[in-house]
Amino acid sequence: MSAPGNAMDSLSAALKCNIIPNQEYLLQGSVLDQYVEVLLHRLRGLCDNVDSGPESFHDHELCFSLRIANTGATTPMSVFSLRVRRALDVSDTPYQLRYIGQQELGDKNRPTVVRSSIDMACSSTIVDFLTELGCRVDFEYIARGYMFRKGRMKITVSKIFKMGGNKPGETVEPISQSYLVELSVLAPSGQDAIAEDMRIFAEQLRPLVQLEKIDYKRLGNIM
Amino acid sequence: MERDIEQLNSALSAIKVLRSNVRNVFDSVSNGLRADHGDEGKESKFVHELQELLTTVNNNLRDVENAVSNLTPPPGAFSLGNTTYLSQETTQERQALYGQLVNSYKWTDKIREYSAVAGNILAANSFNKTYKTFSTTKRRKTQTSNHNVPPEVIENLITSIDRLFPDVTFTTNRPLVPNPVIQVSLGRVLKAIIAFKGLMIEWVAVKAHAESNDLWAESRYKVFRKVTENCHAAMCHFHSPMMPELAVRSFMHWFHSYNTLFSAPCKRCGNHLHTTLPPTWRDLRTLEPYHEECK
Amino acid sequence: MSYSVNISVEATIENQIQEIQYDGTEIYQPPLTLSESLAKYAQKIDFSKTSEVDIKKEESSEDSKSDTDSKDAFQSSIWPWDSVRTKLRSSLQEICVLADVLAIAKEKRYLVLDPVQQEPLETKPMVQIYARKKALGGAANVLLAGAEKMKNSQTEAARNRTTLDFHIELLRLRQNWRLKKVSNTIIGDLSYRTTGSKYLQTGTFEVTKAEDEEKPSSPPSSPLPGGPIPSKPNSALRVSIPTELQGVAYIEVLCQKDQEDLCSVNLNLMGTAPPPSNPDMHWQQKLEAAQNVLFCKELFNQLAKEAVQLQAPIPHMVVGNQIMATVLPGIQLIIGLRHSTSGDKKQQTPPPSKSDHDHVLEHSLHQLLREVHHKNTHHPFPHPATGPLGPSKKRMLAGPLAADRHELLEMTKTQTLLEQIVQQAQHFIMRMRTEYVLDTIAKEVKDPLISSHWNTLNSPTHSCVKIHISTHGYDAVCRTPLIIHVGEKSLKCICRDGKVMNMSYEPQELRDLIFCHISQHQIVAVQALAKTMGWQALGNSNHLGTGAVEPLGNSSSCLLSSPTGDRIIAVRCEPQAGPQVSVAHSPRTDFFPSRLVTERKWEHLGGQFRDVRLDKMEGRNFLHKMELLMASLTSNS
Amino acid sequence: MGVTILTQFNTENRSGPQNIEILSKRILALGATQQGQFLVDCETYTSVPQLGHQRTVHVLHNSEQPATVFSLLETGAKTIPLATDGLFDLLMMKMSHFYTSKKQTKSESKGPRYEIGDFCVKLGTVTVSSNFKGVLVEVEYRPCVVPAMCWDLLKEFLQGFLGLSGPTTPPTYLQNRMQENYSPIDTIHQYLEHFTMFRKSPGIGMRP
Repeated sequence: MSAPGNAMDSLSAALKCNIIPNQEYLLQGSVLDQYVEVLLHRLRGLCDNVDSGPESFHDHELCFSLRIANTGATTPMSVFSLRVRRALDVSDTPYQLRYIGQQELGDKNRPTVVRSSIDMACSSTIVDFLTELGCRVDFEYIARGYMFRKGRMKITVSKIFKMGGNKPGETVEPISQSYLVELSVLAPSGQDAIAEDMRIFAEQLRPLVQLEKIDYKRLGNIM
Repeated sequence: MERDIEQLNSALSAIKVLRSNVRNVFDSVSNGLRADHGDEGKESKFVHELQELLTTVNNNLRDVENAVSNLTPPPGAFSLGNTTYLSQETTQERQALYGQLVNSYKWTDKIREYSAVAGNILAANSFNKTYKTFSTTKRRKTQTSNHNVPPEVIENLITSIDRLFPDVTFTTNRPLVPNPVIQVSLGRVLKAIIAFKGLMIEWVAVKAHAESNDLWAESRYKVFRKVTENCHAAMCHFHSPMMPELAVRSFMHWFHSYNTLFSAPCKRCGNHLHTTLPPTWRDLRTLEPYHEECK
Repeated sequence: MSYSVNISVEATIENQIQEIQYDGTEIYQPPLTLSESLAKYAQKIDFSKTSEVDIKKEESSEDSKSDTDSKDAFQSSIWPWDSVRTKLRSSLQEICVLADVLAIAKEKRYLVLDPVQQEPLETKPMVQIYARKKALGGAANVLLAGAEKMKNSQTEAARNRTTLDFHIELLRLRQNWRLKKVSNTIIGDLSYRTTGSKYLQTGTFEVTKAEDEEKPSSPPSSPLPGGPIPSKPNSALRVSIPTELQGVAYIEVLCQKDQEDLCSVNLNLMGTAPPPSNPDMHWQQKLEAAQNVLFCKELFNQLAKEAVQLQAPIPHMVVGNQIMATVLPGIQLIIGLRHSTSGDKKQQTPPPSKSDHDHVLEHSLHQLLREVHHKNTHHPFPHPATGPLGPSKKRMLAGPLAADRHELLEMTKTQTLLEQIVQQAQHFIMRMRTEYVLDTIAKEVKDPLISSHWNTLNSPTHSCVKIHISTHGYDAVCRTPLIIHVGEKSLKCICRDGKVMNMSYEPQELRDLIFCHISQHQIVAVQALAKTMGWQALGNSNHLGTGAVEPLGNSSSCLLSSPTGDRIIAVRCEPQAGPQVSVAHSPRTDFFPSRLVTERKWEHLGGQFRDVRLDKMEGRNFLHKMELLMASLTSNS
Repeated sequence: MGVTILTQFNTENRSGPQNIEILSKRILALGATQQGQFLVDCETYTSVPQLGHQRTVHVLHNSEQPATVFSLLETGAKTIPLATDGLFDLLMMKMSHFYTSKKQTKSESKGPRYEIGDFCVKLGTVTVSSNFKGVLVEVEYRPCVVPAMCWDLLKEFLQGFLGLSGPTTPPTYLQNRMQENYSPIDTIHQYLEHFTMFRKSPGIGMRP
């Protein structure tokens, strides 16, 4: 057995070898409540291993941000946002901490949104930890729905609920009359071939749901 | 019985003391003033003496009362039903009958008492050399099977044992209905997975709490592997085909003594560790901890 | 043309929509150019009508003319210039025409006729509906009549022949198998790829309609009951399977001792397999057989790959269709792929060594591969849903719960199929050997009874047997329990006092151990019996140091004294030779004072031991004899 | 997962390697086998002043739990532990705007790792920014999870191989957690305690 190396060294080595899946390829869309059954039915036909029915999930997500106030005219305000998610329906699962970087829409030829993502499981002290770290809760919501897989692709069909009371699960009300549909793959950077697979898969869900690259900046302008 | 006699004796002696002290009082009163009271204030001295004597009498009286109250009242006369009228018999030749009757009654009573005691002692040290009985009368009694018992019986047994030990938690699951596999957590020390065959323990695997519940995988820790072996030995020891419930119960009782696995030192050498193992053996009768090498 | 246009029609301002796309964008027709619209309007002019009017006019003029003609005729006699007038008139006409022609030729203003698209005619909806209804009704009648006719012929055909319809067959096939249409052929897939197999060989088959050449031989018009055709349950569907998947295959697993006829196994391809597939087999059976062949091939391929890769102390051998692995010294596990093609018609009698074929191990091999398939496709879903796909739940928790090295290593550990089957085979042999040893000892040794209880629950590589040594009629007095764990390559014996003995795979070790326990059981049982008889155990030893050296184990012994202390019994029990009993009397019944021993009391010191010839004694077994012996010595004789 | 006791071994005028050698000889004589090496390292990040009052994040790795990154956040009032996947380091890099690392306090303890029965013994040489500071002995009894249950047993073991210099009372960190279930983060707490002590102390025995 060789001497264990420094953890940071091995991490940077792993970064160099490009084996850390830190890129998320993403397509998003939505479907109205009344058509969600049709969509689920189609997904059952398209995805792997749905003989036992689709896997459901019920998660609670908190969105934190760490920001430094504008100190001088030269330094822009820097914001660093983190998401914490936990499963409400399955016990003894870890909390999931997520950092999602700026998304690159790319040009028209690129079929999906690519954004850097650091994804890690963590212990339940994470909420306290982040709060004490100086983070603020921006918003929180509950997502409930189904997920599917097709090869490396993950498809989630979820309904987003507003948090009613302080406790999750107390009173929740849906945000809209539709379901959010996401098609995503987490891969090491440089594996753009998967994006093409995603496009083809998304094509198969048309016209029930249009999975597209969503530009949040533009959405922000509209609102 | 012993205690009753003791109390009776003490009550009698208390009465004796009381009597003698009362007698002293009367003595003193009858003698009146004596020379030893001296001249000055002889009355007051006499009165003083009398008072002292009376207080002792008082105390003695209290003692007697205490002793008497401690006594259990005798259980009255033997109620012999209508035969009591025999004692009022006036005819000459029948007058002795009652005395004889009471005597024979006492005699049979004692026989009953002694035979019960003897029966208990004999049952404990059986002279039976085999469980099989060859008498034709008993053959008709069907042997109850220990292998094939209704699930409720086992369920009842497990819940009754569960109630016996508050720091032991039982979780039952039944892959095969008449043969449950239970998981027994002994505090925070260890857990055991026990497979039953009917009412008999068939397999035991002892593990740390964090390990898997697989019945066949061994624990990664030496100490639990050793305890597993010892559990198998105890399973052999307590095995009793005639009284399967008792076997399970006594096994669980023995197993419960492992809650001090890490904290109790060896009874023999007084140390915690021997070849890096804590005392893993528990005596089958006294449940005292010993090292493998010290037992 | 039934309506007249007296109203002028103007084009709508909006352009017409040509097409609406799925995204909702509308594509307009380009607006008409001037000439196009002119043409369009021109087309709307009903020339025939105007000509009709003209004709009418002409008619009327003709009428008037005829009137005039008649007048002329009447007047001609009275007007002599008539011919001159007509001539003048015709010449005027000629000149007018000439002038027109000249004008057209000169100014080039003449009419051109262009083809114009006819606009869809808007008819009254009710009329249309009636018309269509009638037309449809007519068509329906034709179809119904045709269908009736076909149905009749169909039922007749069905009555005549037992063949099923190709399409119904195809539907059935589709319900159970994966099919797709590639140009004109229907291709099916019977591989396990969709259930997680990663085997490269394809399992495609082609579906065709059964050849028609058979049909003429049995025309529906000539039903021949009892003919050759109904005897063959024919299918309208034919599946053609690639040759390498044809036939019947199975995996043969056998455990055998060294150097037993190895080659004879090799030669025979046909085993006790089901009858060879004939071309007339139903497609379902045919496909199932082919699928089984594919499965067996994959399994064997996988095993062969592993056999080559694995670094075993005694290397595994892969020869042809056979893998040989050494399980225990002298014992080999042979896994063979037996594949018989359908062409091989002649049945060969299975060689006698085939009877060793282990169905249990074959079954577990199948199970193992299916487990691999299942694992390939059934990945756990992450919770919460944003987690990465792939790692198991345990691995997901490893970070936050701080799993240590050992646990992480355990997670990555996987066993190959061959390793697992070798382990199972090892255990299988160990179990067989243990069974054999216990059974033979139970048969050989009659005096203490040896009963063994195998556990009902066991794993493929671990089982357990409980052994009870007891004496008939004295089972309540003494019972020696033992637990033996049968593992893969070793045995472990646990006694009731917590002693643990580990043994190797050699069955002799277990045999010796049981014999040692039998001899110890006898000694312990005698002492327990003595207690109930009121005798006193003076001492005992399980490992006696005195006496002849034992071939195995140590002899054990004990000394018992009678309740009054005047008799002493010594028992010595050897694992091989069995028990020996000696008796001493003290004091001796007759005492003669000598110069050395002057007083009788010295005789209490114990006397000479004399051997008891147990075989001559009354009694069912050793303990019974001992009971009788003690009873006779206790009496105040 | 077991209970771990971390104790300093007095140098007694011997250099670090000598101490390690003596201890290795002793533990090998008891019948232990060496099972590779171990490494515990600690890096400390402090918040930038714009972020309000100062907070410190200690990020530790323990080669015994290779898939985990431990972090302890000290706010002054309380300490919050966190255990995450290995990618937490990546996140700390991303947060370099807010939390900056103090390179001169990078500490680690590394050395041989021995296994003896259910015990795991690690002899660590402590360096703070590659200056030798002392020797830390870690003894883990893996089957037990409650410190109160096995403290006597551990004490006996420690004294058996450290001699009189073995600890007589549980580590201060554990003293009011004796009845709680022990978890790997508790080991990390003990290491951090020792590292902070070593950081404050001037370089004893500068020989590496």
